[in-house]
Amino acid sequence: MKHRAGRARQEGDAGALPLEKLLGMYRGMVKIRQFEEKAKELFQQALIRGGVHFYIGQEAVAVGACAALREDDYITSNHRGHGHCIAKGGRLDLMMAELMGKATGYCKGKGGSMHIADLDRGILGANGLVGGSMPIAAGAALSAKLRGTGQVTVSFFGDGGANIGAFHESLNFAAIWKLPVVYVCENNLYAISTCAAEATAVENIADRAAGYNIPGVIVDGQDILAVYDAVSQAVQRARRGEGPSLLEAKTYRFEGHFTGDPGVGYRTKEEVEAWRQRDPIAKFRDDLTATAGVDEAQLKAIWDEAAQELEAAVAFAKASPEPADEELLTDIYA
Amino acid sequence: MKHRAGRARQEGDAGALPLEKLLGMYRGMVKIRQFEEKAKELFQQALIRGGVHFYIGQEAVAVGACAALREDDYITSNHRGHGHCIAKGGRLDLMMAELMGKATGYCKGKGGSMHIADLDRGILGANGLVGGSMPIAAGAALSAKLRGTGQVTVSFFGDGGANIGAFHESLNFAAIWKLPVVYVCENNLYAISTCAAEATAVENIADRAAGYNIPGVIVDGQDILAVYDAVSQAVQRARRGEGPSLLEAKTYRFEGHFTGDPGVGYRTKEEVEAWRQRDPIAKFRDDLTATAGVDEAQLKAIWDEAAQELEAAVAFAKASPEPADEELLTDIYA
Amino acid sequence: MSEMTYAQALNQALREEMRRDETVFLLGEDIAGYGGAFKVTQGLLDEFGPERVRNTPIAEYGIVGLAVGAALTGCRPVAEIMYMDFMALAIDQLANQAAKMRYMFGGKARVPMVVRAQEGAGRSNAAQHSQSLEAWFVHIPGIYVAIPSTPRDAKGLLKTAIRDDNPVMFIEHKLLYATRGEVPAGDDIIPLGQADVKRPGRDVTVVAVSRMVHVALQAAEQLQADGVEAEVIDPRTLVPLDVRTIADSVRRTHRLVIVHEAAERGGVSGEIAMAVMPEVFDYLDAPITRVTAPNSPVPFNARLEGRFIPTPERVAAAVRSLL
Amino acid sequence: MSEMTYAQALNQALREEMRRDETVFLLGEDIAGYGGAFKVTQGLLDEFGPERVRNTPIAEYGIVGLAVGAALTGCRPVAEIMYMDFMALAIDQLANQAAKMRYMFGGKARVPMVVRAQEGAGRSNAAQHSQSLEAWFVHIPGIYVAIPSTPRDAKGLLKTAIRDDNPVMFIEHKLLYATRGEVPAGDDIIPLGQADVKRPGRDVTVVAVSRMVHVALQAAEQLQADGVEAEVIDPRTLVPLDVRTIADSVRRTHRLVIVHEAAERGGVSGEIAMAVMPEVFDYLDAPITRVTAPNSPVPFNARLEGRFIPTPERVAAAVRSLL
Ligand SMILES: Cc1ncc(C[n+]2csc(CCOP(=O)(O)OP(=O)(O)O)c2C)c(N)n1
Ligand SMILES: Cc1ncc(C[n+]2csc(CCOP(=O)(O)OP(=O)(O)O)c2C)c(N)n1
Ligand SMILES: [Mg+2]
Ligand SMILES: [Mg+2]
Repeated sequence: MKHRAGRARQEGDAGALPLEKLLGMYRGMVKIRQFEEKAKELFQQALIRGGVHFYIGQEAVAVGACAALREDDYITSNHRGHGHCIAKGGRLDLMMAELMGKATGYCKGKGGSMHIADLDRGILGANGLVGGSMPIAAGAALSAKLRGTGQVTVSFFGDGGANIGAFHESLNFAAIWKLPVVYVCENNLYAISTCAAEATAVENIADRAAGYNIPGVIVDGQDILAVYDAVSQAVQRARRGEGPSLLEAKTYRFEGHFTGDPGVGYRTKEEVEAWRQRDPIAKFRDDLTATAGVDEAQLKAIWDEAAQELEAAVAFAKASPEPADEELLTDIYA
Repeated sequence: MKHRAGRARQEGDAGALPLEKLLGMYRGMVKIRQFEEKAKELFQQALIRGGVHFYIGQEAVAVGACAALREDDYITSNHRGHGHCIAKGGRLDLMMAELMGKATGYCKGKGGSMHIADLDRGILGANGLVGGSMPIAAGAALSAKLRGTGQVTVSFFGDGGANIGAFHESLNFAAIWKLPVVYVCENNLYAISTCAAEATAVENIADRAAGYNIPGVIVDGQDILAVYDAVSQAVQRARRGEGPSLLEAKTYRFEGHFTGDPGVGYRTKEEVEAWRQRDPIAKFRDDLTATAGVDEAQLKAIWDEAAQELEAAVAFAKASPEPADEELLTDIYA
Repeated sequence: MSEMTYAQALNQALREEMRRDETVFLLGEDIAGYGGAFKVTQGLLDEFGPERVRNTPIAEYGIVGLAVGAALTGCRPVAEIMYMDFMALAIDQLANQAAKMRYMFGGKARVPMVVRAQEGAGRSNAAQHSQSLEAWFVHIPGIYVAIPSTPRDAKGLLKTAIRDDNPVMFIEHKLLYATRGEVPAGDDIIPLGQADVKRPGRDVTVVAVSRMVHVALQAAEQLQADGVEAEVIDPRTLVPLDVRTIADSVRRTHRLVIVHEAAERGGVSGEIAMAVMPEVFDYLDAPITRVTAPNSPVPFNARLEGRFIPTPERVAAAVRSLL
Repeated sequence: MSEMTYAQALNQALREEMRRDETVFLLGEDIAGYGGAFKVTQGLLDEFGPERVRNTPIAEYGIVGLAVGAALTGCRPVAEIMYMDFMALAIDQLANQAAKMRYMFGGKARVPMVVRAQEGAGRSNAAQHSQSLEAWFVHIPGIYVAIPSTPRDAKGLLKTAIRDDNPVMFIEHKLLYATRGEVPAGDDIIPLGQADVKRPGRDVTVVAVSRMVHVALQAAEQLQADGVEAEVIDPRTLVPLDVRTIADSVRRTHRLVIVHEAAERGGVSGEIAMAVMPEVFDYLDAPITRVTAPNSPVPFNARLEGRFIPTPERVAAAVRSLL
């Protein structure tokens, strides 16, 4: 049941989606990129502490996938969660305040980058345990099924996460119970310094779908429309009650693994440079201008609006207070 | 790389193996059958306590697989371990004494049925945790590789064990490091009361080999020569340094899951009866007489010898003392 | 009031809560038609159907993980893990996910789930099927730990656990399932954090956990013959721990013996002792003393296993040594 | 003698033991070219090659499980688990397999393996990357638990752990890696079960674990200004625990404070207290007291995290309250 997803539509088909939707997707990617660049800066200024895993270079995956979802659908995420959160509608101000450990942040400053969640928007949380969110996604899907809500869950994980036991148990559960969940592997070729080819016995993660008798689809993770198409199909399938899918988006992180890793040594400069040439935002911009009749001014306006929103978010975060001392001991039990 | 192993040789080919080897294999199956029937009896007499998982009906798998091994090769086993142990050369007297909790048993009576091991014979232990022995098998294979001994490890597990995370991690490890290990799934269609089809997203466990880019082979688990052939090929491959294989033997347990389970309710009488008609010992007996020129008298002699050995083993076990009280606190640390 | 077994009491609790709240559902290995390895879920499939009584693959990590996801999104899952020993495979989902989500998410999550598992030795199940591991769970902030010793407590606490909005590790004991006791009809709820004085006494306080409550009660009988009156307290939940009931008792008796079946080193006796220490130190006439299993795996041989498990005689002897 | 960091001392221990015994090999995530997340294995790939310094997939269960299989068959694996928190994924292989094999197999197995992991808060790594979980391992009969606080102890204990024929859980602390100290040249072996009096004193015994040794030493400085002489004892291994050194001290000082960074409830303070209780009860002038983290997950915010971790001030205050 595996297939490699081509672009489902023809060249020039960016226009096949409503313009508003397309621009919304562009906006999503831009917001992520700007957010991450700003977070990098704030980390260097020591205004953000701990480790931060940047999503730069992978924006097409989160935004393409979440564009295929309803507002009440769920996502689960991993340690590299900012992109997923923003793509699903997470608020920049609450995120930024959280990264800075402020009382106004998504988690009152108690979670930080790796634990941002927005349950009202179906964002079930970033996660510090590789694979940890995979059965949680299946559980959310089971819950939607039991409650009869029609909600679908998308579970983001990395190539590294494809080798942990949780992957296997989760996909098997999802498949036997035909759960409405889409597992989206962001294969960015590395798990920290470890090359996917060194750690993974199979060339394509999607090939593992055969072990669960579910569709396994490979998609170009730098091409947001390809991601959108593939995830849309999987989501529709899930929503029809036909069960889960495994999607693999081939992508790349432009930065190091996290703030403490320069991202070289285990990767050649040439490789990094070649992938930077495949910037998903630049590609989508070209698509939009070439085939959807969008002009540069519109795109510039989106960029500027996003920059303003981000600036306000940073100002909000900076101006926000730290959590009160008592917060150490609240929120442990409901 | 998956294929369904046919009988590799032609009809009448039982004769292709040395007669001594064939009779040794027959002896192995008979010993297991007799041992298990006796253990059942002793359990009913309350001379054996705890839960015992009988291997009756699956004898061709353990014996066929172990016949393909060198004496210094390793096996790992699961909760249903008696057959594996006997097939790899485990001693009936020490096993029986262990089942009875005697000081002379394999584990001084401290392990019982589910923890019998004979490290000198490469028997790395039965195991009470489903999936628990799968990474241990990979570790033993890694050790053999590092020490350069050429030893191969066979890891027995059930259809139920194919759905736990350990399966996935172990096969991936074995494949990326080309470890000399053969994973033998005994698919007896049930995990306690749970039908493999209900719990497993894929029809054949062997299909999962594709996820690790290793051979996946299905074999008739009631046909000892088919098992022997398939395991031999996988062992040779492993010994040549070409890495692991996943074998699936389609088989059936004739008894309940363990001493506390009548084995009906979740299985129809007809199904059990149909499989009992496919008794692996009867089949091999027919093969031997029909094609290897063995006569009934020879087979009867083997049966009788085995019965004598077993009788002696039971007598030894019965006559043996229980462990001394101090044994509670020995063997905790080396 | 009617008499029933501990297993039946648990079964009733599940049945009543499933009737009461349709978001409650069960998952675990062989819990449907087979009724569970210890028959606690027997008959529930018939009443509630396969959507709410779900047989799972053998995948403990997944079982608990799915429960977390379902709990986070509006259901109240009750997961059965067949043997406590197997929680070693799933403790990550309980400790790193379920227990921490509310805190990590700044108070926005509710994770109302129960994980049931049975522990304990005494059935010749050997080292991998006989452990008592409650201490691991006591050390995880963000979950509750219930550990009932009687049918009544089992039913009342399980109902409470299911209704609670937090993850609850619910610990049963394999040798208790067949024990019988009176259980009040209807909604007899037992709150978390309320110890039960199973036997009053003035000379020594014996705090006992799970099946050891019955061992302690037998010891108290033996001691009575010598004119020693032991007060036996069953904490019933280890988190929250009812420090007050224990401390009040010790201030009267001046002696504390703690009994559990888990291995001594790192067992909950240490926590119970330190929890009451600040309140009772000035009243103690003898060292706080523990009667536990030794620091060994659980042996298969029945006689050795009998020596592994604390006995009424050992408890009585410990008490006498303090008088 | 030369000065080096804790990380360098561990690196030396690994290097020396790998030179000494070719059955020693390493496995873990990113330990090869990358040198490990905390750079403990840096340079070892160059000397020993990819067969003995093995990068693994992200599969903690498998990592420890492979180590068990290799240890059982003639190797001495040293597995690195990147964060202690992830041991929740692998504890089954350690507790149910490695720890019990020798016993279950009637004394015939040897399982000489080391699992290294680092724990602790203080780097804003939040709830899933900051726990101190040593108490879980203390409760597993059949393994040893080492938890060094200085470069010298780290090196000497790691060498001992590798040579030992039993599974050893070797616990490092993320904030200690960069700390410096004198380390004797050559084979400076530190035995398991031998506590170290890091500072002698006559007024109170402070037993501190891992990084808390340094916090306790700072507290002792503060107390000295008030004329209070605290004796600071580092057990160095929690299993075996050097009860004698601690008890001897308490019999002199009549007071015991235990300091650890793990959550209070179920932490090792309880075990340490109960282990010495029978020997020191009659000498105690004050309740055994603990200074620990609260019963909460570890918060991300640095100020809250600072309040989570025990401070010298809190230790000193606890001591003063007993005088
Ligand atoms: C269970 C677990 N093991 C190890 C880690 C440490 N770790 C954090 S991210 C990471 C690499 C993850 O790689 P991948 O899944 O490919 O995601 P990517 O970072 O490439 O986005 C590792 C090993 C962890 N967080 N959880
Ligand atoms: C990790 C774990 N989970 C659950 C069990 C309980 N259990 C023992 S055997 C068994 C069924 C195993 O089925 P399978 O692997 O097919 O082997 P079979 O019994 O059919 O030989 C189960 C669920 C266990 N021992 N270990
Ligand atoms: Mg990756
Ligand atoms: Mg089976």
